[in-house]
Amino acid sequence: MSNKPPKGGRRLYLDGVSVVFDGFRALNNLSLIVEPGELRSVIGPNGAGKTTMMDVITGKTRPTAGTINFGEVDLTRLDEAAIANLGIGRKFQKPTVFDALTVFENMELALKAPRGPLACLRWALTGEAKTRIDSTLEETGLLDRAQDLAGILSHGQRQWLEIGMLLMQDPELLLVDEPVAGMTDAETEQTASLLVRIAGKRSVVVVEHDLEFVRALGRRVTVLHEGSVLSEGSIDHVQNDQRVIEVYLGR
Amino acid sequence: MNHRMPITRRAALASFGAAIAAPSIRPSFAQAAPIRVGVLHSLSGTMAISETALRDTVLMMVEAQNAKGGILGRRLEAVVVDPASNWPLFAEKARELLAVSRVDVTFGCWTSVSRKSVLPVFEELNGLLFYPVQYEGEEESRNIFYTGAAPNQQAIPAVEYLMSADGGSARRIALLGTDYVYPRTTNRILRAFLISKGIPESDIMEEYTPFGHSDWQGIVSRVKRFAGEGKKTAIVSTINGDANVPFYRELGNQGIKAEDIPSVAFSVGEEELAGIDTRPLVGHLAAWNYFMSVDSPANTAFKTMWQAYIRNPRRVTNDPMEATLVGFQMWAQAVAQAGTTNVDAVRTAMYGQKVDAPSGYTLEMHRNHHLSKPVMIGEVQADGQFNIVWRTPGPIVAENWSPFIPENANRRRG
Amino acid sequence: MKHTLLAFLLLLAAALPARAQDAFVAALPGLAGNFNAQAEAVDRLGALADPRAIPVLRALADGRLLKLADNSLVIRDGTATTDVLTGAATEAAGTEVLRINNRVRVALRGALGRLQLVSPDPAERLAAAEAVFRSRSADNVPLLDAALARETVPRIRDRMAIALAASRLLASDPAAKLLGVEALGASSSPEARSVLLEARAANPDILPQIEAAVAAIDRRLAVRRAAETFFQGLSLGSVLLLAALGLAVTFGVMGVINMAHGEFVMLGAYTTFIVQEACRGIPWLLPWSLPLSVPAAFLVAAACGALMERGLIRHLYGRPLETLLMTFGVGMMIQQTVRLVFGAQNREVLSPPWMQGTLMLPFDIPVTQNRLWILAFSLVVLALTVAAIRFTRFGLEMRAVTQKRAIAASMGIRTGRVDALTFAFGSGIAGIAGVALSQIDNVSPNLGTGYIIDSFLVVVFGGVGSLAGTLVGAFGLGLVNKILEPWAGAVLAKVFVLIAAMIFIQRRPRGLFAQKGRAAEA
Amino acid sequence: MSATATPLPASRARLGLRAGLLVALLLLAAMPVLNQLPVTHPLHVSDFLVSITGKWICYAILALSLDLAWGYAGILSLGHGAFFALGGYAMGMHLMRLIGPRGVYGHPVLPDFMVFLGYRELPWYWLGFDNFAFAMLMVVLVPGVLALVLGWLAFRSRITGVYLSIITQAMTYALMLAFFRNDMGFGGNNGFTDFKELLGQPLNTDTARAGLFYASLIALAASFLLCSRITRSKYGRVLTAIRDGENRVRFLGYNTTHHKLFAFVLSAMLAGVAGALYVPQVGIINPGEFSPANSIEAVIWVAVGGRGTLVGAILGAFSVNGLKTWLTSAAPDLWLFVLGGLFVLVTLFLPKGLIGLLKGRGA
Repeated sequence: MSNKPPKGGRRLYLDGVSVVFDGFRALNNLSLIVEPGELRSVIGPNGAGKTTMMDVITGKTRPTAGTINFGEVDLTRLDEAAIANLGIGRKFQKPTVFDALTVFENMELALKAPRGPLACLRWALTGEAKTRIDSTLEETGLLDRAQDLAGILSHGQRQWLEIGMLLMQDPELLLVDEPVAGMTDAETEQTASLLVRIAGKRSVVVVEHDLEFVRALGRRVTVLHEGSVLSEGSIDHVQNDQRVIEVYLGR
Repeated sequence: MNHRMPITRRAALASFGAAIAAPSIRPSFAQAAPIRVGVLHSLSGTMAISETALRDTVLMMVEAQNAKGGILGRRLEAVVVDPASNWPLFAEKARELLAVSRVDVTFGCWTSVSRKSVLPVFEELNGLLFYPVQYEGEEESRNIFYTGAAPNQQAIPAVEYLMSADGGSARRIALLGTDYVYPRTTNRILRAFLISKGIPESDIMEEYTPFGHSDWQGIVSRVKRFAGEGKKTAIVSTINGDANVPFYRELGNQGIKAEDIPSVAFSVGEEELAGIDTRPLVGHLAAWNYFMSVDSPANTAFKTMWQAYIRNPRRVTNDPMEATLVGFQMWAQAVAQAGTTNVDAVRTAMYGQKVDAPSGYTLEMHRNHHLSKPVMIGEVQADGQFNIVWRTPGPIVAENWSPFIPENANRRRG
Repeated sequence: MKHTLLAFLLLLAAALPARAQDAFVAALPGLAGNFNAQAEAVDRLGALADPRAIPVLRALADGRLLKLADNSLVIRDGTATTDVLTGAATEAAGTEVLRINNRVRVALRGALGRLQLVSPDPAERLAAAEAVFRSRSADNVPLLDAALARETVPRIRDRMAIALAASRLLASDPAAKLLGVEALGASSSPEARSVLLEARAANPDILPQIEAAVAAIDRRLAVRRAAETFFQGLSLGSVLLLAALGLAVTFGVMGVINMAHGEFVMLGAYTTFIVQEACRGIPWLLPWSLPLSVPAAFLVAAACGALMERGLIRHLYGRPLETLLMTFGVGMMIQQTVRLVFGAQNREVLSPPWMQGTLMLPFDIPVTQNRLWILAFSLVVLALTVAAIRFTRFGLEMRAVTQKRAIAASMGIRTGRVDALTFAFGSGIAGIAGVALSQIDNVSPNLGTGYIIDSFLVVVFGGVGSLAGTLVGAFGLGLVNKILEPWAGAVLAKVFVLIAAMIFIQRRPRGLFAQKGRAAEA
Repeated sequence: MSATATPLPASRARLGLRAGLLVALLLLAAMPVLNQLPVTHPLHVSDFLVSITGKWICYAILALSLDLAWGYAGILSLGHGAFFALGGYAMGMHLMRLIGPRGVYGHPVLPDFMVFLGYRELPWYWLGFDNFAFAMLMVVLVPGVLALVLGWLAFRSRITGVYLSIITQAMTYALMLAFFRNDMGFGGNNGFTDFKELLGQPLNTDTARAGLFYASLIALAASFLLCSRITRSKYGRVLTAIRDGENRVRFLGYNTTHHKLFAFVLSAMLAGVAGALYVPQVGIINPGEFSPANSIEAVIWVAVGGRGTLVGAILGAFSVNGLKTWLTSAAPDLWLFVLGGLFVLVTLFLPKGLIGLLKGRGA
């Protein structure tokens, strides 16, 4: 516990977290620390508990046991919306954008602003907000599609829209679940550089299958297996870990 | 399901015409516009079970009247609508009948609430409604003629009978009813009546159930327990239509025989019994102003005509049907007498109108818009008919404002 | 049997003095008089102990006693008529059936009871003991004493003893009265309690003993009352279970909201009616029409269900709310069709003899036969449903399709067929429920409407997709309803149950038997 | 509204619909005037048509409110009839109090049904209803509070979709049973009838009828504008987003419970207003209004018209009710087939309702 967080940033701290569904342990005494500004990759075979880990951090699933703190705040006591407002954003594995709304409206919805019903009712788009949305659209390459319904976007574009929405929330910690699934090589490269750019200002946790992509990110890697940490370190370190090779790489 | 009749409809109608009234004139129906008769009975929804038979009764009467040459040389034309057991729809349909179809008279309604719903419409548009069902009284609209019984023409004589030696000398009464105004008011009147006869409050049980109640186990066993307190007990039932079948089934299955705890019902007639195996119920009672088993020429004609019209020799008649028929005949006479269908003229002509009813009595329409009616007590028979065990010597005048409701003293007149 | 009876009657007749026989003849004309005269005549005949009175009184009770034009009385037996006095066959022309009322019926029961106390038929003796008990009179004491001395069947002895005790209470001898109070106090019948309470006014001198006896009965009755309430709750629960079971399949397993479910129940009830009418032509089959209706109702409702699934519902999979609206429309049409075909009136479905009346369980707990049968029936239907889902090929395919449709399809299961069969199966169960409901409710086009909301609530309350949940949910709601009913009234009890169920569902949205895990969240 | 006002593909059709709606509103507004023309005049509108149109306008408000909850927020309430009925009861209580000593029994305070059921004094929950402002407050407050409590419990527990529908249905069913009880002090099955006056105006006059008609029409227009303002704001987009992916909206940091609750309560209040305007026009309110079938019917109006579009809801209310009025007289034995068949056909072939059909043609 010697690492003090840098000013303003908060540390994600999971200790002894377990989740049990009907006797099946999805997470088993999982402990994990993500420092402010860190970019962390999480890998692991199917059923290792990667998505469940995301779920317990974002409040979708309540842990059966264990502590989850974000800075000083106990996340296990909050619901999804409160956790999101705390500055933890999440991108889902399957892109879930709102098909009945336009790309711009999707972004507007995600834009950091008061979230109450009355505030939304009174909401008027100011120049500043529009500039922010436009610049993020630019960054994600969706500017020319701003007025199209999200429902008619291609798969890759939907992934980008989702990442764009994540950025609009201006989160302190981003949880990104398989961001490059279904992307072309070029898109994958772009995504990697985007995530590297983001990290530093914010903490990022990337869950991914694609080892090449993880290697491209080039930061600390955590390997999950059967709901707990199997190995942790650089990509080379974990790739040479005998246990990791057995359960994951060796197959 | 229809059973073909050996008698044809036409023959039956002709015989009815001969039995009931004037000699038959060949209908010519000159150019005169037809007289329009509105029929405002639910053909769908919960009340269809009771009201469809009344629709058919009116249609039969219209057909019979036309076979006799109509009224004032004009043909009768029925306008049927379906208010679908929906009370605001009753009001809407009433307005439609009066304002759009411009009917000269309407026969309709079963429940009190449907009548209450259309009453302001009939008063506003000065229409004429014939209401054929027994009800709680406490009403007297100049636009409605009530041809069913008021409480004193049904409930009170029935309870008097239960308390008599012939009825089993009951000294403890369970008042069971469906929770709506007719049972509530009737039971309030009966309670006051019983107390005036020296029955203490503790010997009266009152219990209400929702419409269409089907689980009577608890209540019937409570009645059994109530009856087990050492005094002769009887049930007075104001249970509404649909709930009666499960109620009587439970009564039969729990072995409550009429000899032990007789029950008298005010809403159970031949139609309701048609859905029940009556063998375990022999001896239970109903109070009405007419039973199908009445032996009178008018009734024989009525039954023949009905079964021919409906093409089913087993179809039953009941009290509200008879009330509809009486109302129709009186209205026809009143129109003939007034020489017009104008509502005000017909209303005046209605007072004092007399009809030899199928009940075997001559009924008269009084100025209180209610009929004088005989009261009869019938015992359920194994064949689903009633055996009349008691009847008043003559028709009784309706007390639509019951003397047992003290507030009636303050009532505003007119 | 007939011979012994005849011999016994002759014996009894021979033992009587001639005077009594004249009294028999003298009492007869009263039977043709008004109700008052009838009751008196019946009483006199009952007191005579003349065996010839038995067939006459029975005929009067059954409406088979006729009066000829010349005022002589004849008994009708089938098509034959015999003269009461001479026993000769007569012409039935110009006859009038003698009608009776309740007062005469009460008299008849007493009279027949007295006459039959010594009958060779145990069933008759039991009925007689019951009748004599109900029409108690001090005159019955010697009669009962004699009968009791001869009686060997314990059950009849018990009833006779209570009847004797009740009659003793009316005797003038104080010692006999106390004996009666004691005997009645030892019983646990509500009728005995009623007799004791009635005797209070006439016997102020032995009031404490009477009160003590009543209290003793009350203690035993309290237990019985609780058992009765419990049974009533179970019975209501069984009705809910039957109504909800089909829904537990179509809604619980398939996720289809079928608002026409109640109409399938109603179709089952009408099928029962049709089967019964078809059986009318074959008298020996009539008592079996109800069991025959079960498969018929299943097939009819299942066929309608399959038709509806293939024709309409399958186009709306994945759109449960649209399905809800569409099936509501279908329900309206089914209801109106039935109304036009069968008429709006109730149809009469008879109860077979084995479903009528009350059965006494041990400890004198009365349960009505029809409800007991329905309770048992509901459990059998549940067991069969579980078995069909667990142990048959169809059940296996059904579970496979509902859990992972694509994989099931890739394994060669024809998912469309399985969907249709599953829906037909659930609808068929609704039809079976209709057979049972025809025994306790109206067979009318509106039959189903009353059950639909309760059924959905039971399924959701119990936990969607869990038949065990449906079972517990149905019986739980039934019991709570019946426990609340005595103090809240029937309406409020139901309102409370609805509110409680709503609150419960809000606390545990997945119901009592929740399916847990990630699969349930999908 | 905003720079991003969405130019949808079918916007020309939408514009056409708006224009059509305006024309329809003007035509409706002209009805009571045309009613004053002599009966023989070709443009005369009958009393019956005016009164029945007034009723349909109230239904249209109910349909709008339901569409806000269902079409936009995805809350399929099968108990909206309950809010409608509660608003109606609040108005009914006011009208009953206004009868005063003109009742049959001449009691200065108690309504007739209380007199003959033997009430000695007014139950506490009837106090204040003689005051128009208080009664109008209750018209929106009672449905609003019920929606708040029910919605809070349900949305907090994340009860959605079919489960929510069943719970709302159970709610209206429970209320129906409760209001049927005479001991509740709401007149039991008979409910309230025989109203005399409102705001000093006798109810059975042409003036009162026209007044109520215009009040309903204004309420409809106001509701439409309100709903349209809501659905076109960012809040409206949040609702749409919740309808299509409530979980996702939560991860964006929106407390969806609050958002849904806001819409549900507002919707219930609108339904209450509709009920309050309905009662004096039909002259009766009784527990039958709580019957689950009524609520389902209202949902069907919206489905037939086209859920998720405000014009569709209004169109549905008018067309289904018009059809029903016509058929219950023209084909009393068969109207259930036609209506039931219509529901089946619409759900199968017109998932976007009549409005989808019109838009499809316009595009």
